[in-house]
Amino acid sequence: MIDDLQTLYRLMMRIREFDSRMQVLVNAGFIRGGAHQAIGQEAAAVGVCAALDPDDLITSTHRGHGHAIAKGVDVRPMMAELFGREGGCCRGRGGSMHIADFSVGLLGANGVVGAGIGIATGAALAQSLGASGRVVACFFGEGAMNQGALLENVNYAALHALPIVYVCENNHFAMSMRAERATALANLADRALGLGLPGVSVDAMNVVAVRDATREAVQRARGGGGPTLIVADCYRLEGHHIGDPLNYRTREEVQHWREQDPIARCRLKLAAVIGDAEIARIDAEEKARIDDAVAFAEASPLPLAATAEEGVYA
Amino acid sequence: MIDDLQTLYRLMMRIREFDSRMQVLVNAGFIRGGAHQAIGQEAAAVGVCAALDPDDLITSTHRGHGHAIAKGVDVRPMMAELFGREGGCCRGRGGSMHIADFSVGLLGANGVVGAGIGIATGAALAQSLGASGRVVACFFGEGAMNQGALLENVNYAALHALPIVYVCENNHFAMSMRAERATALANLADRALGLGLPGVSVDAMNVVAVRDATREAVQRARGGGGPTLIVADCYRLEGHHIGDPLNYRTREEVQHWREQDPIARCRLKLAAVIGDAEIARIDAEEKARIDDAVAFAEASPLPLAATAEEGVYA
Amino acid sequence: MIGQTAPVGARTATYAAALNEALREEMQRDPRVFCIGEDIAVWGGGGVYGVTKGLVEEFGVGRVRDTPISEEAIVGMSVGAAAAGLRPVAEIMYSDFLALAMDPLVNQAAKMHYMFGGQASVPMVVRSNSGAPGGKAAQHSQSLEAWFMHVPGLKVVTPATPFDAKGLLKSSIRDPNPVIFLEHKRLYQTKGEVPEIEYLVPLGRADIKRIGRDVTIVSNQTMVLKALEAADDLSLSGIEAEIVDVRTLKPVDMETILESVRKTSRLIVAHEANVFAGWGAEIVARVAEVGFELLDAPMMRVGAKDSPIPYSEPLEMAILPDKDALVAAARAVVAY
Amino acid sequence: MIGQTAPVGARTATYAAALNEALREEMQRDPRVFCIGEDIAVWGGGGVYGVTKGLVEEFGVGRVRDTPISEEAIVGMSVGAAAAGLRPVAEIMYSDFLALAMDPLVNQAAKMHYMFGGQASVPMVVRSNSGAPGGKAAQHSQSLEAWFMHVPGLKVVTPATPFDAKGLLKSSIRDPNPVIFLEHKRLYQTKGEVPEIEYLVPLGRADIKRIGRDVTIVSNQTMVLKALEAADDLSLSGIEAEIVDVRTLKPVDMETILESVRKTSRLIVAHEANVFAGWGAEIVARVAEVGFELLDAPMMRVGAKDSPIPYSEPLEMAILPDKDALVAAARAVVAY
Ligand SMILES: Cc1ncc(C[n+]2csc(CCOP(=O)(O)OP(=O)(O)O)c2C)c(N)n1
Ligand SMILES: Cc1ncc(C[n+]2csc(CCOP(=O)(O)OP(=O)(O)O)c2C)c(N)n1
Ligand SMILES: [Mg+2]
Ligand SMILES: [Mg+2]
Repeated sequence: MIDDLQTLYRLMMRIREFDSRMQVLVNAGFIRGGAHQAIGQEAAAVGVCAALDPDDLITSTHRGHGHAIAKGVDVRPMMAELFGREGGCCRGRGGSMHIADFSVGLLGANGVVGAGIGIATGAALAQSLGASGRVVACFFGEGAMNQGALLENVNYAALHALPIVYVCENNHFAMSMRAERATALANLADRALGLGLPGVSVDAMNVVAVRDATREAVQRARGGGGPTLIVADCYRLEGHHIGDPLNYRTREEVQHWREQDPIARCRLKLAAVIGDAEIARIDAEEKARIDDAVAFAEASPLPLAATAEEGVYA
Repeated sequence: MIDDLQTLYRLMMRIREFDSRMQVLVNAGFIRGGAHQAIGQEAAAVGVCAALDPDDLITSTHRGHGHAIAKGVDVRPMMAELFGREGGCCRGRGGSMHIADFSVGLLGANGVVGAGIGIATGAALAQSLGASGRVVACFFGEGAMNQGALLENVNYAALHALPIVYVCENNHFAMSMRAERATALANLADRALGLGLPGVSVDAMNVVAVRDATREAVQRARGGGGPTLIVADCYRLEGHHIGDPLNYRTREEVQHWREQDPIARCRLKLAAVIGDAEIARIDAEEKARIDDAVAFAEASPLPLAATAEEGVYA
Repeated sequence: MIGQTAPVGARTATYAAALNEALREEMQRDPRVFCIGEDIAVWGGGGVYGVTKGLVEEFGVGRVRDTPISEEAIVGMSVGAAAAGLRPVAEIMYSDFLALAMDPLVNQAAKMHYMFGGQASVPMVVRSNSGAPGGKAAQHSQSLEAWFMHVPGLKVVTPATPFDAKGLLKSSIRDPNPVIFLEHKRLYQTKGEVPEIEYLVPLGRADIKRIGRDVTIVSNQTMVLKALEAADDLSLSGIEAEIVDVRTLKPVDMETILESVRKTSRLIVAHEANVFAGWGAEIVARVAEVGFELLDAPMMRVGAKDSPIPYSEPLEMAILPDKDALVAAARAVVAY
Repeated sequence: MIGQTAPVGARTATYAAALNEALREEMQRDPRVFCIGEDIAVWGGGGVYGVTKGLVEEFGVGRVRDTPISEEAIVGMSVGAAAAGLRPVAEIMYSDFLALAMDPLVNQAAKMHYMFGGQASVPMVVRSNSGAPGGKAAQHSQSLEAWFMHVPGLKVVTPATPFDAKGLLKSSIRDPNPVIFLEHKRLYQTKGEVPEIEYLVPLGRADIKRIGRDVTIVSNQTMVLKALEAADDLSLSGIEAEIVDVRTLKPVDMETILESVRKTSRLIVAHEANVFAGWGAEIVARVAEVGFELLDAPMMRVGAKDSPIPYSEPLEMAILPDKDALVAAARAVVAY
């Protein structure tokens, strides 16, 4: 559980730096296969993970670098993974959509929209069966709200009061599909009403609000009170992926949301406490951390072709 | 649309006779593969179909003989289908779980729980695209409420205001699973709240109540007002299938529900109008109709083995 | 190996009871093992085919979990529970309904170990059953094992006898990988020797169920039994068929198959699934590639015709493969 | 047939544009045809790979329907709409996600015509794409066509060229049965001749893309292009490969394949999917059964290794089949 604003800010900055640098690296051809940025959604990732204990678990999505960093994954093996190197957290086998680090409780990103929901619910079932006291946070985009897996798993979790928090990051788009074009609900959190669990909305451009809402849900989950659906209202400030034609929204709309930038908002509050110079120091440190991660990635060897067929089975 | 109580009664009686006779025929080895009876659920099938126009469409389930009869399928080819004969409505290829009769708008029963939901929703989309003015009624058991297909399709129907009525027959069990063990909802109709459509419950031991509730939903659907979820509260008076060990409920519980028998309740009301003798005549006619259907089935030839590979493709 | 059959006088049990014993023993042995599926606890005292009978009484509702009708979640949650350290044994009531759970099985369970660079393993079993029980028509009668064979990361097991059913299920539960374990509806009530002492049958090993010199018949599940009957018939006219029960389809034991073909120079592959793109194709193709010179006659496949399974009995019988088809095929290749 | 290629000087178009033309022409021709899928209308002006470009402008949002992320419903609704008389063309963005829609495809669409005794037909197309575009890893790179081949009632189409893509898609839309139409991510931007005049390519006919006498290479999609490159290489050392593009996998045109093998006496089957239980097994098995005497060498299959598709480039390249593997296989069978 993270209480100090400075750490929250630092983690958000790390995500921003990581995903910004990635864009350069994708465009320069160092990273293949494309990638999804979490820019504008840092407060959701950091706020949720700030409410978790270190040995709590999460599942993540195709847009998962923020979740990974917030949960404590080291950016060096993350960047090496994007470079497809042996030093990557998945030894270069997974890439951007499959970042996993079981050592810090990240059970994996996922390239299939909604597929993390079953995995997270099963992990929560395991905690409940083993009475581990751990909680699972399951991230997914609002696009995944319309996958059948949501109903099946959330229904089960509600029925058995599993220790899980479902976090829907409503960044307002699933590729080109605006959230309002995807359901008939005025309020996405109402999806919970049909599944028998509480549903809450939170301003996810505000990291503290996210953390506080999650903390309540985590407490309920850990105490045997069952799951909660949190709809974290945020905005995807960049394209769906690097290279998105972005023909489906106006510059004005984006500008409106940029004014809510969760990092800028946090910086404002934090500056009042620690001053601008200290903030600039944090910014520089996080920038340097990403420089270092890129250097680490570049220095890491590519996997040997001869090992390609290894590791299909445990 | 059927308004007179006598026809409603007659159709319910036909279903009861059909499924009762079937039990004898299954036990005697005339019908293979087992079968599911709709005894206790006749008012749901008849009440819903009574609110439809003849060229409206329905999809049905593994427990589908009631829906078929209520929609107007002739019991002769139905019985011949159960006998696996060439004169069956599916020429013996489908059997009890796959009764279909497109000529009266029955787009098919289904052996996969929940699979009719997608088919019905697609059929409703076709009506909407073609502006046919037709409505689709989609039957499923309360067990199907926990299939992902429900969320995906109902969400889509609500979003596009498709002309469809979702009819969940809550007969209180999915095999051995009591409805209360399958969701955390106190009221199953609340599932609609999370999907953006109205959800209503109706006493489905009362055929007139079902018809009236459906009529309202059909009017809304036909008028472009979109789908409704109707939860039709009834009871499966017999086993899940013929041969069910029935170890999961008490005789007292069944007895309690028997006292609500939808046919007995309707008979009581009808007797006040047409008298007992007239009712006895209807009963005898429907019994005779099933005798005739069995005779028809027995006289119908078995399909020729040489034709087994025909008709895989249109 | 023939030697794996229990000694004369050993105890017999049904295939369903043998599976039930495997579950019970593994649940006793390893507290991480739990069962999850529809109607496995309350219904009839333990599952539609009795495989989970008595387990909820012994292990409680926590470890023998009746679920709502949510196949994708049953398998999806099993993946998550396995990744989190448990050993789920999921049941899908009919294998036709695996069509509802392909994503967690194929895109998640099968890939996690490799895709995450070895840090995760997914030790789970999905039990279901193949085959036509008779009169259950197109949606309750399919044999889909070929699909799973084509998925790297999965193991595929299809036992024919009570002995193998028990030993293979125990091995599957102990395996650190996702295993699709396909039983067969027509086998549950068959009986065979099942020793009282504990044993395992390793995955990836075929078993010669009958020794012969004239033709090799590779088969699984019900077709092993039909092949044994066919072999009796053929023996009367002097043709000795060797019956290889493939048992595990992935990994498949090509060595045992090739060794048999080396002896007989003739191969028939038989399964209940439709022939076209069925698992028999892989066996025939492999032998054509690496055993081309061993053959004295074209290989033949025996299986269902390419049709949905019809309801009506004469049609169903015409679509499904039977002993006579095996006898005819064996005669044809021997006469070649 | 070679003759189906357009005359010299004809117009060229990309595979994506050819598909787009097919959709547009069929939508103009038949008001019952409509498109449904994720991001097919608004995104980038028409689909992730541009196949539905401009269609929503021409036909409106009623007939070019962007859906929520609900693959099971996309296919399920298509089944219902087809049964009710329309002609849906569903798009699943990546074929890996067909795993989410197997029930409506396999248990419903494929079976309805037969199971209902012929009274229903399900004229629908499910478009998706196979293959590894490079660096998209295990869940966006699979080639799953073998699954669908094993399902009676489905047709399976896998075009390699713009010409075939257009002609086959038009035929698929007009077909009264459910068709799985698998495009390939690496082909969308390839160019080829696409005549301006209307034409159809019939389902169920293979096409000889190059004539040769020494070895037959049966392949589909990208492997056709690689086989053509391999043939150029081989030709330099005097080996003339005949390249058969199978085009439709179900029904499969065994006649054309057997005719070619009759001439060359040598067969290689190549696909991007993993070899084990892939569609090549069926072709090899069929030739082994009915063309045993035609062969002068063992058949060989070329395809992916049995692994999830890795992200990192050297690994991905090691798993996927390439031209060199084809050349080596051809040399081996010719030298046999
Ligand atoms: C099952 C599935 N369908 C489609 C896709 C293609 N796809 C990738 S991301 C995406 C949009 C997801 O939207 P959302 O869940 O809101 O997450 P976001 O991208 O906004 O973070 C789509 C359609 C996919 N990866 N998986
Ligand atoms: C997808 C699927 N899962 C499981 C089954 C097995 N099964 C057949 S009927 C049934 C119970 C269905 O319950 P409900 O939907 O309430 O319908 P009811 O039988 O009560 O009419 C089950 C589990 C099935 N046919 N399809
Ligand atoms: Mg989104
Ligand atoms: Mg029920």
